[in-house]
Amino acid sequence: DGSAFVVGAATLGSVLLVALGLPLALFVARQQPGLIVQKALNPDVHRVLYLGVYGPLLAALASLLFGVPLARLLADGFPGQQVIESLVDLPLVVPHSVAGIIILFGFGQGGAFPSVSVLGTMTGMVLAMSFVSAPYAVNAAREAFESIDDRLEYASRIHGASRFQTFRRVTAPLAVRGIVTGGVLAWARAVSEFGAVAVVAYTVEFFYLPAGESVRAQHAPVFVYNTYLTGGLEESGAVAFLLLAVSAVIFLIVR
Amino acid sequence: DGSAFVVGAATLGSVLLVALGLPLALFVARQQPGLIVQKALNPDVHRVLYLGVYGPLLAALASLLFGVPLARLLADGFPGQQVIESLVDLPLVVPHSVAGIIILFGFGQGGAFPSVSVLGTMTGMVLAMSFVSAPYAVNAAREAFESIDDRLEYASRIHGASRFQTFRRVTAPLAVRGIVTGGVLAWARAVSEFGAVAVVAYTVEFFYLPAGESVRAQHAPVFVYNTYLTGGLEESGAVAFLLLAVSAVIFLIVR
Amino acid sequence: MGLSADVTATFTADGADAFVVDATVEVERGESLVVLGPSGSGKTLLLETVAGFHDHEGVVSLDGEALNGLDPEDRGFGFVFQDYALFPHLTVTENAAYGTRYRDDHRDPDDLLAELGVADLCDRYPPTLSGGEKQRVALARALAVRPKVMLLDEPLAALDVPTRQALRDDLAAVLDDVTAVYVTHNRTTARAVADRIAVMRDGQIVQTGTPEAVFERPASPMVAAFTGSNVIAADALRGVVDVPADAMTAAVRPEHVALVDGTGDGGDLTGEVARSVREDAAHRITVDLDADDPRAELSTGAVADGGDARLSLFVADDPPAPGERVGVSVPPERVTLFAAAE
Amino acid sequence: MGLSADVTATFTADGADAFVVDATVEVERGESLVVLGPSGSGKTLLLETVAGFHDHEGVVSLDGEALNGLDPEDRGFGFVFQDYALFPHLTVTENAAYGTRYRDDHRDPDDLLAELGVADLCDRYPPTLSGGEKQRVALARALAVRPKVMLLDEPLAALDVPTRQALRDDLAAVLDDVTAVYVTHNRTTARAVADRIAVMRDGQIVQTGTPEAVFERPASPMVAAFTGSNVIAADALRGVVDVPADAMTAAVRPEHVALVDGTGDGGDLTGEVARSVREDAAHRITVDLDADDPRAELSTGAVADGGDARLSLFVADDPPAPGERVGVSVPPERVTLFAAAE
Repeated sequence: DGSAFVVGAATLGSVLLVALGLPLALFVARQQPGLIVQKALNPDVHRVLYLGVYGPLLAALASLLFGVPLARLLADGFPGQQVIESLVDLPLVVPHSVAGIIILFGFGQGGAFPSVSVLGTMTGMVLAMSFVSAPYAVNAAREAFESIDDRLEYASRIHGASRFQTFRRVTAPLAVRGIVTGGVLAWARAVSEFGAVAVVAYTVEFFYLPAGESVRAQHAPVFVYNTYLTGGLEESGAVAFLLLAVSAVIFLIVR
Repeated sequence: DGSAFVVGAATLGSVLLVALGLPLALFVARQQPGLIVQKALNPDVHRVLYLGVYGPLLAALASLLFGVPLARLLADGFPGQQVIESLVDLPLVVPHSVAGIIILFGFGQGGAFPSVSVLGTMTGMVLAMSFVSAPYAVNAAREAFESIDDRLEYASRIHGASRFQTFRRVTAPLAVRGIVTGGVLAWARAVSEFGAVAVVAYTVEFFYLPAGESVRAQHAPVFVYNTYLTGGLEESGAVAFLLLAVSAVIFLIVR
Repeated sequence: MGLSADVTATFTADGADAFVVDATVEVERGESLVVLGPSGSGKTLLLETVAGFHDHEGVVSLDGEALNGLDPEDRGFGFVFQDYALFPHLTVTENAAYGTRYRDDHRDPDDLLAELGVADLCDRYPPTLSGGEKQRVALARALAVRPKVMLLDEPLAALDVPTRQALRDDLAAVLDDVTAVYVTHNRTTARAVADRIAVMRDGQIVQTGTPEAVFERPASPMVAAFTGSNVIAADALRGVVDVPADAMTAAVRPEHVALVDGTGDGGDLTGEVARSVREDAAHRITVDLDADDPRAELSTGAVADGGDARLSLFVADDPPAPGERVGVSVPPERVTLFAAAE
Repeated sequence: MGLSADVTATFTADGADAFVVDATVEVERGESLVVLGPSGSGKTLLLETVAGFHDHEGVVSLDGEALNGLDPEDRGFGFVFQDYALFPHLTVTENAAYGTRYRDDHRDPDDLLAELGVADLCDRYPPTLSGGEKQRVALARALAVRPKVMLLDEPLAALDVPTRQALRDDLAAVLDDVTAVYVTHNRTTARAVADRIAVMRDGQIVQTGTPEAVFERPASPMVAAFTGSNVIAADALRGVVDVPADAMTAAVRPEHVALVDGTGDGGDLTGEVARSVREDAAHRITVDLDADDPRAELSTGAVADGGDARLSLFVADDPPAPGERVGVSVPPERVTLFAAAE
């Protein structure tokens, strides 16, 4: 009876693992090495991969900069907290293309800041990425703060450290792992975002350090989609493979 | 010093809340009620919303069916667990359009199951949705199982209940809340998915219960994007508003 | 002068009723006050409120100067926690020295660690220490800031019995000339440490006095039971004590009850030995008294199973066996009577 | 016949060294064996291994029949946990009756709840109960299946002192004719409950015997300290005991040490009172002996702060004050000598 239970669970679980693992394995197996090498040597692809890491990095840093203090306040608790929590978590359930539309309504033409242009700009792309990835940074940092025993902060303060000194000497060192994890999660989420970026900033102009000049490119998932539409599955597969390799590296950092 | 610290944190946090809340508020404020009513009465939109809830529901149920047993095994621990964990979490960092490409490589033409057609079919859409949403179901269920004190299961077994009886009388009742949350999270994730669905199944044919016949439609986020491309921001905004209302309801269920 | 706290604080947890702490404590300078109470009586919340960790109404003052309104870091206290609360990312020395950079008047943490017998642990990190070692380091951290008042929250509760006894002795020595508030549910610890004891229940102080006064003259059956007295139906003592009509319950400490020779012919009361348990210093004998009219039910709060006419007592040697009939003497002047069973 | 377990099990936790439990215990039918040891000695892991919760090597057998290989549910045991482990989604009655549907030979859970004094809690849910009430329900749940062996893992550790004493008495009565393995770090509980005691340390049994044998004749300084004996430098007793050259450490129980009149002229040893602490039955007096050559350091494992020439003893009345000089008598036949300080 006992082992039957385990076998049953393992069988059902295996179906899921096949559904997740098999396409991945076939995807890797069916790549044409020549095509991958060709794409890997293509300067256009270089720019895309550069942008695909760099843009999300800006978004993740912004998420941390503004998200960690908020996470700290949420961990302490305050009146009306639930409303703020809902607002923070909302982007998690907003359909990705709708998120893009919302950004355009908020910050695009006729939006809050007429002097800031978001449609097809780097600003818009980072905004869109921050919108979808900030919840990850806030929630991970908040968990990190909440996992610290209150009494450690009590012990610090009663023995003379101010609130700020306590944060610097006790809270921050103990939470730093969780905060970094949150940053990497936000980064990964921004790298993977397609819908919101496709709506807000299909193509952007940005300063490309290796060339020392401004160039135009697409966010990597958008570029994969574009390649799929214009060049077909094989060609997009090769680009996707390169992007997946980048994602896998980020993934390994997360773990 | 103490209050300065809180004020500083609140200020930085507010920037994030503005970045999340302002576009949402402006998005709602700038809608044209007439256009929304018009879209809400449009049978095409009805089909899209129906599909946008129904497809993800299938994906969420599949994620639970195959994911909960796996979550149970992961909570217990087994050799080689880390590899399985990585596989389960991988879809979280795979860029959305790449996920679609991977599904096509795995199950599309020349893939694992030649008799199953995924490109532009309901099967493909549910597969793509399951691929991106299953990790949420597995992780939430796993957390639910792990939060149950081992000793409760010990207490059940030592007093005569078999492994399966223990699962039915102790583990499952205590974990059911977490499992349901996982299902809703997976549902929400599938509702919001755009990239993978856009690649695998831009338009699908499905049995539409209200009309009692098969019809063709797009997944809601794809439809929003399509409307944006063909009809402009205003019109897509009205559709996005309706979809956002549906997402908000799901969101309230999650909380 | 000394520490004086008269506070009211309300605590709410999800899904539970609000818990109100409403207590007044006074501690003379150099005195150790022990707050004794069962778990859930609000002892820890009271201590944390005095420390400034929780919003409250009322006044906390030290030598006449109001402290409420001040942040915890400005109150000049030291605090020892039940679960140690050492900083896991700092070494033992760094932990002990933690507060010294904030207080000009401090002690050398290395000296303190040596005094407390943990000087050899200097460079270790807290997760690698045993419970007793951790609590010594925590004690050094609190003493290093030369606290005006030491607050201690069940510092011995998480320790093994031998470790607890050794540290209890050291604690009693350390607290000798320190103003301290010490929270515990352990009556032996309370007696070892206290100059005065305040018994707490349901967020309120129900009795304050010297250990002698609280243990010998408990103010209620709950205090009597919690300090280790026998709590029995007053009727069971009618033979030896003048029991007024409204007295429901009587309390007498087991160390004042004595066995007398023979099967009751010489004793004031007779009964049958129910149990004999060897404790550290003596055998604890439990005797079921022969009572004509024992009350059927006696709820004493802390001890639901107190029994109606059952007395504990201690004998050093040759304990009677269970089932033996014995005579028992109860000195009338040691009995406390209560009007209601509470 | 009875329960016999000879097991080896290895436990690994992230980032810690593997912990090995390698122990043999034998329990006669109807006997209560107490496994006594400090926290971290592996007592609980041993108990859980016997119950079948962990993979292990070796044999667990009951009345000669091997149980290892059987699932926990097929071993016929009952288990009481330190933290109660009641099912939070089931009522008290449902908890108590949990195992009855799986065992044909069971007792009426309602009767048991009544016997244990918690019949009035029937329809409540565990989270609303006090600690003592929870543990009574957990006891009923275990007894309801008429277990062939009761396994108890520190069932009293989480309780207040008065609650603990009341439940300890009831437990001792319940376990009277039940085959039981009872794990605790509390020596008083061990003496109250045990027919035999096995002392555990670092995953191994270091001494087994009757309570009398283990408490009076400890096999090592660690056992001596953990059972409450004085552990001192053997040299400090040269005046009263014939100390062989290789004897480093001596143990003597405090209840065998007595004060003698005068400032030492009549006693075997002299010293100064360091502390006097009132415990339940008597005053615990700590005396620093006047020793010519006390060993500077004595590590006894459990009590790092044991002191080199410091003796505890009990007096019932009129305790001497700290600082007073006293004479102390130590009966030579009560002293246990150890070759090494371990």
